[in-house]
Amino acid sequence: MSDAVLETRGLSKAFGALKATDEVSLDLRPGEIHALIGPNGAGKSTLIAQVSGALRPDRGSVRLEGRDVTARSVEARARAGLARTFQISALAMEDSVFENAALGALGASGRPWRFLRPVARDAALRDRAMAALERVGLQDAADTPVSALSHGQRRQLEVAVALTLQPRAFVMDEPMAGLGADGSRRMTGFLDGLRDEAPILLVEHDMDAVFALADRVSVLVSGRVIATGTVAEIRRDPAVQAAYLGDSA
Amino acid sequence: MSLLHVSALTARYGAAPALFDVSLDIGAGEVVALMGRNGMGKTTTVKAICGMLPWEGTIRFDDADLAGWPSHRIARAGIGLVPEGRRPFRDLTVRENLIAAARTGDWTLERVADLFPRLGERSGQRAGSLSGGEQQMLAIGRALMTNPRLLILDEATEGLAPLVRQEIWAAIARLKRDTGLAILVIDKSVRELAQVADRAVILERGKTAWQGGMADLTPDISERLVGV
Amino acid sequence: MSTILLIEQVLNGLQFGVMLFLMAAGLTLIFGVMGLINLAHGSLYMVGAFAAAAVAGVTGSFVLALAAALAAAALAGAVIEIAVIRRLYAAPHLDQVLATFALILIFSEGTRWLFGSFPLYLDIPDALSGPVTLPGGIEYPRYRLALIAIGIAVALGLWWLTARTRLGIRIRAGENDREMIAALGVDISRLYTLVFALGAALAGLAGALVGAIQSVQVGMGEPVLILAFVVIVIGGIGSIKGAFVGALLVGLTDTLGGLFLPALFRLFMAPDAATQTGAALASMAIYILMGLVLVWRPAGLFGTRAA
Amino acid sequence: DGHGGLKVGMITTLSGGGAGLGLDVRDGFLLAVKQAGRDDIEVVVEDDQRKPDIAVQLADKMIQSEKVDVLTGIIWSNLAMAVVPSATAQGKFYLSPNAGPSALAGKGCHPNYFNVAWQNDNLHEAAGGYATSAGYKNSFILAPNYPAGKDALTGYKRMFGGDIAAEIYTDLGQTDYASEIAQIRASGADSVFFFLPGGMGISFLKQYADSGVDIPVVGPAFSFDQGILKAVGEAALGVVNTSQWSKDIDNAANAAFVESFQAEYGRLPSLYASQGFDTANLMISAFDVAHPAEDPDAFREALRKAEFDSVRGDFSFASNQHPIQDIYAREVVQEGDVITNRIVGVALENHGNAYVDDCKM
Amino acid sequence: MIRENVLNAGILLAFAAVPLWALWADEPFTITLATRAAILALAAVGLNIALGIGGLVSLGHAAFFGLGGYAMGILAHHAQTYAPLEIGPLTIAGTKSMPVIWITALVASALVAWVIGKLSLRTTGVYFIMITLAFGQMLYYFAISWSAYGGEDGLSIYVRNGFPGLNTLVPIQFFGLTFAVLLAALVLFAALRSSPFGLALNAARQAPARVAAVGLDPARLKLVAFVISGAVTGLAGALYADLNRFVSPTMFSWQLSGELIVLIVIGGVGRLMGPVVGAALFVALEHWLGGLTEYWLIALGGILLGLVLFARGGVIGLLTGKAGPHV
Ligand SMILES: Nc1ncnc2c1ncn2[C@@H]1O[C@H](COP(=O)(O)OP(=O)(O)OP(=O)(O)O)[C@@H](O)[C@H]1O
Ligand SMILES: Nc1ncnc2c1ncn2[C@@H]1O[C@H](COP(=O)(O)OP(=O)(O)OP(=O)(O)O)[C@@H](O)[C@H]1O
Ligand SMILES: [Mg+2]
Ligand SMILES: [Mg+2]
Repeated sequence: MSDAVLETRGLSKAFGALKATDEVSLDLRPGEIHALIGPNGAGKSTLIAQVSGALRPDRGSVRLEGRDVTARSVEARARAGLARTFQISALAMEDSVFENAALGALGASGRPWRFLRPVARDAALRDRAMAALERVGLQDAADTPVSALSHGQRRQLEVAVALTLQPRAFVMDEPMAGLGADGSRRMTGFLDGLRDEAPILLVEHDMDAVFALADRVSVLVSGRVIATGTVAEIRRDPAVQAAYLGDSA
Repeated sequence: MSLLHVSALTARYGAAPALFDVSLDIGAGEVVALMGRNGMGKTTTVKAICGMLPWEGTIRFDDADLAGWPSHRIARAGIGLVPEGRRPFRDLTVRENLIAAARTGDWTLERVADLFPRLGERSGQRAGSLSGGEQQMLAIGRALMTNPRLLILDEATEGLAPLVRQEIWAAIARLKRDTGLAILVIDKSVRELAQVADRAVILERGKTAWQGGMADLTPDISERLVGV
Repeated sequence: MSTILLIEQVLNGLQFGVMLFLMAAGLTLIFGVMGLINLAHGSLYMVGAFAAAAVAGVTGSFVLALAAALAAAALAGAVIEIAVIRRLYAAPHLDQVLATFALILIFSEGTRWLFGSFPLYLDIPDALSGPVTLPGGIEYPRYRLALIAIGIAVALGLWWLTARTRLGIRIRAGENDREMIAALGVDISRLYTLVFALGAALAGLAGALVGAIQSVQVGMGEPVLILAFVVIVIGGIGSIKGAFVGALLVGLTDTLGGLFLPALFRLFMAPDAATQTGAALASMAIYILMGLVLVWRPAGLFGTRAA
Repeated sequence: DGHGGLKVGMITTLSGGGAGLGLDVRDGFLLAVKQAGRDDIEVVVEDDQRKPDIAVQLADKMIQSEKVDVLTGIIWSNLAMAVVPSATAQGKFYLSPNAGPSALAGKGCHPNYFNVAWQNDNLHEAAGGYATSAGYKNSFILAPNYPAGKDALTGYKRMFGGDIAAEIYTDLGQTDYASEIAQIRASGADSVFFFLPGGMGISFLKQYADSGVDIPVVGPAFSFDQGILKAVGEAALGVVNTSQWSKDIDNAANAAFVESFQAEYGRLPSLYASQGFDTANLMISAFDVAHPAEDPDAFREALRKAEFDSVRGDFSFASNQHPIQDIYAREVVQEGDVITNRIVGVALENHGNAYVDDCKM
Repeated sequence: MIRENVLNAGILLAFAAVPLWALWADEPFTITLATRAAILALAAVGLNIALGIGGLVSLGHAAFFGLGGYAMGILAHHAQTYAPLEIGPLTIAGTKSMPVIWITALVASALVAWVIGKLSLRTTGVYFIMITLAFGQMLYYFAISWSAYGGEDGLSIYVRNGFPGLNTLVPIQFFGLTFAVLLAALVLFAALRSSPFGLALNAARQAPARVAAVGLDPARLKLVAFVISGAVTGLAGALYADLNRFVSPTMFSWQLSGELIVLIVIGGVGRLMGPVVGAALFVALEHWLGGLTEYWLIALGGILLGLVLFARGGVIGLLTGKAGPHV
């Protein structure tokens, strides 16, 4: 299992008496989409927060490409190649679509301490940002302020910013949330192609998407992983059906 | 005789128009699905009805013209809203969330707790620390505490686990069956909408593109206007 | 230093703190509920004091003076809210800062225009004047004891109002999501006017109570305003409990700092220099306290969110 | 503009909290000019808002644009320190109707700078002198922690023969004195000297009266001026304060001043009004001799002679151009409904100031 | 509605034209007023870097203004008294040279800004406003009781400091100098805003979590902005002290910090020319209204209120019809 790009070992985090994540060990292998599903409040977002560095675990570790990054900050992990998207879009709302993408490119370049030359004249930044926008189909909206984007477009931009980082691994918290049926379909198609670039740890409640995309699925219930397996295995698992899927299995 | 009548509704955000010509009707006790792709104006329509946005055209509720009414007056007239994005009062406890909205009527803390036992269990917890599904239940419970005659659910199942979704749909079905509450429901899942709704209204770029009985919603209309 | 002096100073610190609380409570309520940084809060304090002085001057009754202070400040608050603040809820914070700054100018100079540049007379009622002897032989002004009692009563009342009544719950709900509470049938404009008037009335009450032992003059509100801000920030913005604890902390720090710091420096400095250095440090003490609290807890002692 | 007329620039505080003093100085000054009937004297008045930087810029304006010959009006020492040195360095005359910081009396004295009110220490020294003569042996003294406060305590100690029980610096602008009063109570002093100008003094006196501490209090006149006594009320009764002026000083000039001021403005004149009035009269007496721009030396010489009817009675200048004058002890008394001051004696006779020797002029 | 660039150029031209007119009309005080406006604008441009781009509402920027002022006051005082400044074993001669004073002011305020920023940036929102106020007040009270340099009375410098090649005592020359510094600061502001750093800082104001998620440290971005901002305001303080030939603790007062914010809001937050318009308007109003009535502050209050209520985005927002960033 040492070829895992991203790996958690025994991650535990408690809020008071509540164990939000409890000894969670997962891994993300090259080229795969690993879906993390589970009931509301199971601890998925809490896990993502620990993986991305926004939350310190009480116990356990996170490894990225074999290196222990548990003690590193969000920024350091991002620089080490971890890109995340947010469950609720976190974008600079007053800025244009291009500027948000350029921010990602700037982060990837690792050189924000340039005070005098305008971004617009920095070809490297511009190309990288535009390339990412083109891939999600937002190139025509580059000059639109984010506040004027529709919900679906904002989700696309979230992904585009992650793309500019050219990361080693993606962590996505509900990228389909709020997308309509055709939006979800398009996003599903897009993520499908993305896995060759870098593996994706995907938190999602949209079972159509999960079943279509995931190479493996882990099920988190009350902070614990109760099952990991292929889509077929998970759909058959009675414990998962009882805890999560109900009759949508 | 419809409970809510909307016609020729237009609305804008600043200078950008979002609704051009929306009309819809909801009769007493009726469940109507409001459908359409992303960004077609469903939420905007709801906001207009609830007085959260300036609008032009006609909106009548129970024969009263809602033009110029502030949103609290509309709510008191009997429209309960479960907003997009849940919007619980994060620093209040579950119980306080419900009390904040309460007005006298059939719906009480106990009855909401019967509908959503989970809320009863968590009554002392800060709403901000609830999970998404719990927050969604709270938002519905909170709207019911206003004892509305029309309940509006905007994406009430977004971000919820399948099992919880089923719970919410079951609750909606129960509301329909037991209380005769009129419901306007917006959701992504056409399949589930079809099970509870009597009629559907479909928006396309800020206009009502289709309305009719749920049974009349043929797959090609649905494919063309909703993408499913 | 004798124990008696120490106890007396602690009482003084408490009393000062309790008065600060009256100011801070209104400020924190208004900030918490409306997200409004109300620089004009000090002006309402001044309005209360001037109203009290004017009415006491005519009627000679302190009770009527207090009633007038409450009424005038509440009225001024309601007028400000309806005429100005209401139009600014959607505006950026800084616009509110500028608007309330403009209100300070208008109120201060308007008061000077009405009442002249000289301080006004407002005195302690006879029933509360003079010292009482407390157990242990401590002589302490009766009026200051009354202030402590009033402050604590108001604190309890406010806590009950916000935590236990439906009005309080709705006020706090409004802090979280104004649009949503309106969409649930609460008349948010009226609620806000009410909260603003309530906060203003508290400031006016403080102004009148304090005016009886201090100088009733134009500009009296500004130093207190800064202290009240210090208090609510230490306590955690929006929290009544925080305002109370913060006020007591600031009151005690200020009073005891002024007492002990010079004494402390006298241990290892020439008396002259010690007095001055000590006094200098004492005047910085509450700001140092605030700095320390915020470095340690960036959202104040009882703050739940970063405002 | 071809001289002849005299142009006076008055920079004083007319808005905000400290406006009362500036208004009185202005009114006293303008009254004297009016009474002199001189329409060749023009007074330009500007509001410094009690901000030193504004005062400096106004002085620039007076000098550069208005081309005034004489400057006056500043109330506060820190503003005077900001304005006076550069004004006199530019050859203008400055006549101070109030602020008299020690720096301008000693090393920083200047031939073109005259103080018509006092050297800042004067009233404090007088308080010390009075306390000694009243037989006090042990004083508790307090003042705000700023230069004028330190000067005040120094001035008191200079003339006070007894011991100092404790010396306390309060915050500038402090409004609550409970802590200080408690310390006074515990100190065992037989007298209290305080210098707390403006609202600070009002607060202190009210709180002191209510505390039940009955150690006698002495202070400079600032906290006992007519306008302030109205706000303090009975709490001030019996307190002895020192002043170079009082409305009951018995001379013709003063009686006429008090009456005409009341007639003109409908209120009793204050100490500050008397100083503004004297300043103007001194200036006019010198202008009768020479125009400051045409013959500055003669004008200066005439100022030094101080040949005008001061409302305080005898008035002359020490060599550093600060007053030599009697300073009275006054007691706060009730006359009918009005609480006011009554002279109870002379605290210091023909008193100059301690900085004469530092002034090399 | 006017294009912002055209408007900006017009504002600068007008700003430079007023003192030239005053020179021609022999109104030297108007030049002094314009100089005052230019220096206040410079201080506000400094604050605008932190506030307008970074969203850091500092109510303690008077700290830097005062530090710059005292850098000038102390150095010139020692030069004037021929008594070198002794700090421990170090002996530093005072100076009357503006460039040296400027560098001292820049370095001193940058260092202090770094310390204040480091501690204050742990907080956000109103807490940040108040903690910066607290630091400002600490310095204010310190300056008041620092009797070595005049305490409350401040320090007077008899002759304005010198700048190579200029006679700074001539009002128009001193104006020219301050105007040049202001222009340089405006260029810096414009460059910062469109630079990669500005992009990241601007995003750190709106969505700090996003900035961190792309690998940039929002706290460090803000700290650097705060330091640059403090340094520029410090430089303005040194110039202001030179304008008045005087420093006093009022330069540290919270009212001054508030005034700097007010200037920016009047002109337009985050706008290149916001501080310039705000300062010019404020100084002009102060001067003009003050001449009309004793109660001119009421009128000023009314005008400010009118601006807030009817001109979203300040004067520039009003003229260009765009509201500008939300802070
Ligand atoms: N800061 C916190 N303090 C207390 N409890 C918390 C906090 N954050 C999360 N929780 C609790 O931890 C549990 C896990 O929350 P989390 O947000 O990780 O769930 P989730 O699996 O992402 O749910 P959803 O699918 O609804 O987003 C929930 O019960 C939640 O109430
Ligand atoms: N606050 C806003 N400011 C400007 N435009 C907005 C705003 N909110 C929505 N819009 C625009 O108005 C249009 C209608 O949006 P609305 O939210 O009503 O759509 P919707 O049908 O509810 O979509 P979804 O399914 O994504 O919730 C969209 O084009 C959107 O971009
Ligand atoms: Mg989640
Ligand atoms: Mg919607």
